[in-house]
Amino acid sequence: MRFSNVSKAYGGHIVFDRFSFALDPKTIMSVVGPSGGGKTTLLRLAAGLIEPDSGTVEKDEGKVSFLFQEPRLLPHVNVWANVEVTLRAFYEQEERNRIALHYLELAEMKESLHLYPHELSGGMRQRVAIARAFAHPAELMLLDEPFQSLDIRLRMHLIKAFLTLWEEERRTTIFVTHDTKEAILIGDRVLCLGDPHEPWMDEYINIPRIARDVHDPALMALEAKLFGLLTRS
Amino acid sequence: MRFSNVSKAYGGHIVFDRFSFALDPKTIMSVVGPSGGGKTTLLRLAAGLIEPDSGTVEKDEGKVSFLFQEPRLLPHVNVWANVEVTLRAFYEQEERNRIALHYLELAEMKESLHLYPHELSGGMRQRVAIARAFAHPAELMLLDEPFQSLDIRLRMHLIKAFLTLWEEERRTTIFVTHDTKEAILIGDRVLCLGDPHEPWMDEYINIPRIARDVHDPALMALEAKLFGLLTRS
Amino acid sequence: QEADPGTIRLGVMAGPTGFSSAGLDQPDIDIEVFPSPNEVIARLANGELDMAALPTNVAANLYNKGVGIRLAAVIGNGMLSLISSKGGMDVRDLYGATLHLPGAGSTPDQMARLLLKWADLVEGKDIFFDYSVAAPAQLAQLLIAGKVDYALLPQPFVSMVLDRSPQAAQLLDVQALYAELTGSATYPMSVLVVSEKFASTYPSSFRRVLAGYKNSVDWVNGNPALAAQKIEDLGIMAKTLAQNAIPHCNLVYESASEAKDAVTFYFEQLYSLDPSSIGGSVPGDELYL
Amino acid sequence: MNRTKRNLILLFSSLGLLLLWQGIAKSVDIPVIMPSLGPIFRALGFLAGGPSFPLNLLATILRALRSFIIIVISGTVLGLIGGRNQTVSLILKPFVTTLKATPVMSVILLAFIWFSSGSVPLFSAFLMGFPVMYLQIEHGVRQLDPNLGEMCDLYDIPPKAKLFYCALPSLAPWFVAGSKATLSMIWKVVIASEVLTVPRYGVGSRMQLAQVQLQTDVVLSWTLIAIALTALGDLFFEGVVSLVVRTRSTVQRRRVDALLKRF
Amino acid sequence: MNRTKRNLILLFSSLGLLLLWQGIAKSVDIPVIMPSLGPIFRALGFLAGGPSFPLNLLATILRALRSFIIIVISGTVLGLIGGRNQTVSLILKPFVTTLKATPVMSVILLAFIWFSSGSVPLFSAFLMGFPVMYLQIEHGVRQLDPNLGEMCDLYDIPPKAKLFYCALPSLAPWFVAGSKATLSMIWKVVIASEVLTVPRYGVGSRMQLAQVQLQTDVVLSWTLIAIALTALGDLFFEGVVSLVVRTRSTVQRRRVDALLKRF
Ligand SMILES: Nc1ncnc2c1ncn2[C@@H]1O[C@H](COP(=O)(O)OP(=O)(O)OP(=O)(O)O)[C@@H](O)[C@H]1O
Ligand SMILES: Nc1ncnc2c1ncn2[C@@H]1O[C@H](COP(=O)(O)OP(=O)(O)OP(=O)(O)O)[C@@H](O)[C@H]1O
Ligand SMILES: [Mg+2]
Ligand SMILES: [Mg+2]
Repeated sequence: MRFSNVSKAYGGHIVFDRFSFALDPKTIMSVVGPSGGGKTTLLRLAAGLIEPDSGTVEKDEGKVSFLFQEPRLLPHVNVWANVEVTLRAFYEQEERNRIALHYLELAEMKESLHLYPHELSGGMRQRVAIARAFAHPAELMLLDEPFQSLDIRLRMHLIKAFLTLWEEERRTTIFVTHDTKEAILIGDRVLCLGDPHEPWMDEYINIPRIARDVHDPALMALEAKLFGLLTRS
Repeated sequence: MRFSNVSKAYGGHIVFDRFSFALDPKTIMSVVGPSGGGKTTLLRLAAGLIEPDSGTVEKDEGKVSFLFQEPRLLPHVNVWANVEVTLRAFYEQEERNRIALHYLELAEMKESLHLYPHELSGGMRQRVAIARAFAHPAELMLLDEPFQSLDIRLRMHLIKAFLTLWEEERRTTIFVTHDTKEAILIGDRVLCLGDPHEPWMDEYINIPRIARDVHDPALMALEAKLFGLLTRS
Repeated sequence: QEADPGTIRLGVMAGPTGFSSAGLDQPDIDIEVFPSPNEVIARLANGELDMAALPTNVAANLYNKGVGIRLAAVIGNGMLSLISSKGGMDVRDLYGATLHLPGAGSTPDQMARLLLKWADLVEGKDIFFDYSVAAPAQLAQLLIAGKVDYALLPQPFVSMVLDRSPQAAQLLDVQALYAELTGSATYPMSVLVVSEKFASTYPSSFRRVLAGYKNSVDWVNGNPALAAQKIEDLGIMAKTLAQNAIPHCNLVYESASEAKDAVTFYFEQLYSLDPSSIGGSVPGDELYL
Repeated sequence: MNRTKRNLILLFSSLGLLLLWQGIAKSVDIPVIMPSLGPIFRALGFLAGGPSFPLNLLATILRALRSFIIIVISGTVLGLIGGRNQTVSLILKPFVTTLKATPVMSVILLAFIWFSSGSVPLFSAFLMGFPVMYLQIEHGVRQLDPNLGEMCDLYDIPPKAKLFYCALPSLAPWFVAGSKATLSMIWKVVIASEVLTVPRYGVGSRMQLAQVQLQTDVVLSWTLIAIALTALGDLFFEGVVSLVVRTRSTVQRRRVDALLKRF
Repeated sequence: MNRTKRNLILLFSSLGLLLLWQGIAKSVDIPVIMPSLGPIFRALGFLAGGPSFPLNLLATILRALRSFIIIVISGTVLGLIGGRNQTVSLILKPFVTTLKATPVMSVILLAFIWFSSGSVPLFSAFLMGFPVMYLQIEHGVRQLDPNLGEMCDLYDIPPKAKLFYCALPSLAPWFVAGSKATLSMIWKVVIASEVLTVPRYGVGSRMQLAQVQLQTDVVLSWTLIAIALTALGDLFFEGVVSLVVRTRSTVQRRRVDALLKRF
């Protein structure tokens, strides 16, 4: 996954201007940045949902799973089918049922399998979207603020589950968040968008994920730096 | 604003069961709780958008402003008109323009007044919704996770702006959030939902808002308690 | 002394039924042309027309339904022909064939049924009727194109088909057959009716109109070219068509009393076929003026 | 609103309509043109008892159903394609515009040449109904939420599943609106063409004869039957829609239950 | 897809349609019924040069427009009410069902009594078109996003603003689909009724006359004119829609600009 001199503008508004970066396979890149800074646009470019105005987006990974910023559930089918239907192309029924159920259980939605999206709370919808994104056998995972509108417990639970899953089967991941702690605890690398031409910050974190601790001075420094970048006006 | 023995169930799922509380006028109540715990339902009951199955919801406050969990913008009009139109019933054109512009500026949306909702990023949509909710001359403000999907700077900026505004003109407010710090820094009282019959926690914070500090031991204890409640399974 | 009736409104249908009114030259008669009998009927029932030229059976039907009209004169006799689109055919070839008729319940349809009855044949077994092309013009078109083998058509479409298609031929002259089978010289196809109220309130104006109408028929028959121009001007039919057809249309003027026997006989035949076609009963003497 | 109240309102407004008719009929007072309710219902009873009544009714129903099915299938399929693919939509445009504009009168002859005479009602119903259905579906497809489509494509949801889980449910309101409008039109066009072409059996054929014989009461009682057919068609359609919705939710629920039992 | 390409595709598919006609006409080879393109276009040129051509055209256009306007207004207003209020919808139901079902033929007589013959096309167009428009709008209203409605009510958005900023834009696709279907039907019904009732001026009247005189080429060139009218109606409609959308966005943009300049 590599962006080379990618430019993208909407109307007169330039979001990216000859922007480049290369993503190391099978790593997680956290992306933070101001609202309207182009995080979603970056994911959409990576997924191939939009074309850059100029420059190229190269991608070695095949299938993509995308956790959109809004849940984007199918309104006319229940929670269960919302996840199961995305697995049809890949697994036999038996396998499919097992996988879908597994991820929905992980997202603590097992009690609500029969509910329709409009019967869910905001957080529950987000959880279904998470289960769907995690269940998909993708080589590239694009996650746009996956843990928003979840309560603390679920958030911690899902982050742990995500990391466990990820260690089991490593997939190239871009993880967009507004939470600097999350960005630092999860990413192998943290990219802070803000300038159309180059990131405000782009740092690798070389501490193994399990050994990371918010009180580690290196990480605290990094967080402080990020915080500083994101709070300057 | 007072809930007396309010019960509400969806299908077989009981959200509230003879639930009561009274809201002190011109104060802010923070509401936290697990996802699917009934926070949005509580706001909808308070707004009169749904009726309780039994029990009563009494309300002395007149006009209500509701920041929904999703932005709910009018898709066919631009940012500017999305806010301006909600003021038509209350102000003359001149006044209306001034107020709408003021709040949109506050939400840092002045550059994007002419954009349509589908041209906005997730956070920008949320900011328009915030401007709309704040601009509305309501006596009761119901805010459902107002600061979600905003970056840190905006979040801090908007919280400060909100509190300043609020001090200028106090309005009864229910403030739903997943962030325990936010809940404690903003609320005069923190309610933690979780049990249909009674809240898990319901504490008043008697420290003046300006004097609050996250490092204050009382507040730290409160946050730890909340954190404990919200992270137990 | 009779009051002035004002404008006398005469309704005619587009087509040969209206031909004979072309020579009416009295300034206080307002001729209105309607495309179908329905509109004429509605206006008659409504009292918006004083007189109208109508198919004979429609007059009986209206009378039996309680619309206050009287039969003033017969203005057109039979003018139907059975045509085949290919030459060298014989009446016997009709056996087992499909005969196209312009409109169920129309005079051609009734005549075809009468002939069938007299010949002891059964529709649906010995011969098949097809009404799917209701407009006589379209039927004529199909005959010319050879897409339809047999049809029973009124003038001026008969002459039109015979003129335009070299193969087409007349198989049967319905009038001649009718005369042969019944002994009655011909059958009245169109009549002039008058609203009862008009006839009784303005008897002298009414007589004047009738006299004018008689002259008009003579004039039309005698001057087809001039009449055709007038017919086109009135919007009854195009000049070229009308001019050729006038000689074949059997336009006549027979007062009610002269025609009464032939008309009653015709009604009796229709009654025997289907009482509803003339409104349930053969009208008595009161119909005739 | 509960069922009883709904039915009561319906009953009263139907009665109101009948009373309105009766009032106008009494004041016009020309039975050949506008008979009052008495004769109409008498005629209705009489013709409903006649031997060929079921045959006439059935013939019209079959014609309407056949053209309805043809229109719904062709309109939906082409609408789906045309809505997604602008080139196809542009290619179809002259045909649809022509269909929309060609007066039935001027194609009856062509219909006669190409088809048997009994097919003219079918053909004209197609000409009138197809554009309605097609445009409806094409429009509906254009209104589909592109976000959901994006999601389906990204997650490789197979075309069949995409159709049944995403596209069709979103198109359902357009499909239902189109089908109802089409069906309502078809009844009318079929009967009108029967009046014009008088096939051996058919409600319109009977109407035509009654009209020529000035039996307005008979014409109107056939009209009442046509109205009843339309109302039944509507009811049936609403029934099918609510059945489909309920079945779908039951099936989904059952599958979830079965699954929870096993795992 | 750019404009030129669109127009090219349209041109080619229209040409294809003409070629199809020519092919069939040549193979059928019966000019009385299916003349080839040559005579049709000759007749077209001839009649377009005739003195009463504009009168006939205008008469038909006015009839179509009048009934279109009546239908669009009444269908939209009643549809808006019926979609929101189930009681009203139920009360209207028998009337709409009756309209939907009543064969035009059996009301033409009534129309003759109540209206002058020039109004019969108007009346029948209303009967055919109204249910389409009404059902469309009623359906559209039922599909409105209840979340947005809730928002509008809660924020006390005045009814007028709610209509123009929320309801109408969401209803627009339904309105457009309904109007297009209605307009397409109106052309046909108006011309068909003109053929039946032959008012003094009108495309249908001229068709009827040409048909009686077996001038099939003239009939078909009038048909071509009818098709052109329909196509123009469509174009006009699409133009209006895109104009409204563009105007709305320009107006909104201007107001923002003016505002930014002042504050
Ligand atoms: N319309 C509805 N139909 C059925 N069930 C509903 C409906 N609305 C809410 N519920 C159920 O009510 C419960 C509470 O929902 P609510 O939206 O109040 O949760 P919440 O506390 O706001 O959660 P979150 O933090 O995820 O937004 C959930 O279990 C949800 O499934
Ligand atoms: N379809 C579009 N049309 C016009 N402008 C757009 C469109 N999509 C995005 N933009 C603009 O591009 C910019 C970047 O948007 P993007 O959604 O990438 O931001 P983001 O970083 O995801 O923000 P957030 O954190 O608020 O979601 C914004 O200024 C937005 O207005
Ligand atoms: Mg975003
Ligand atoms: Mg909620």
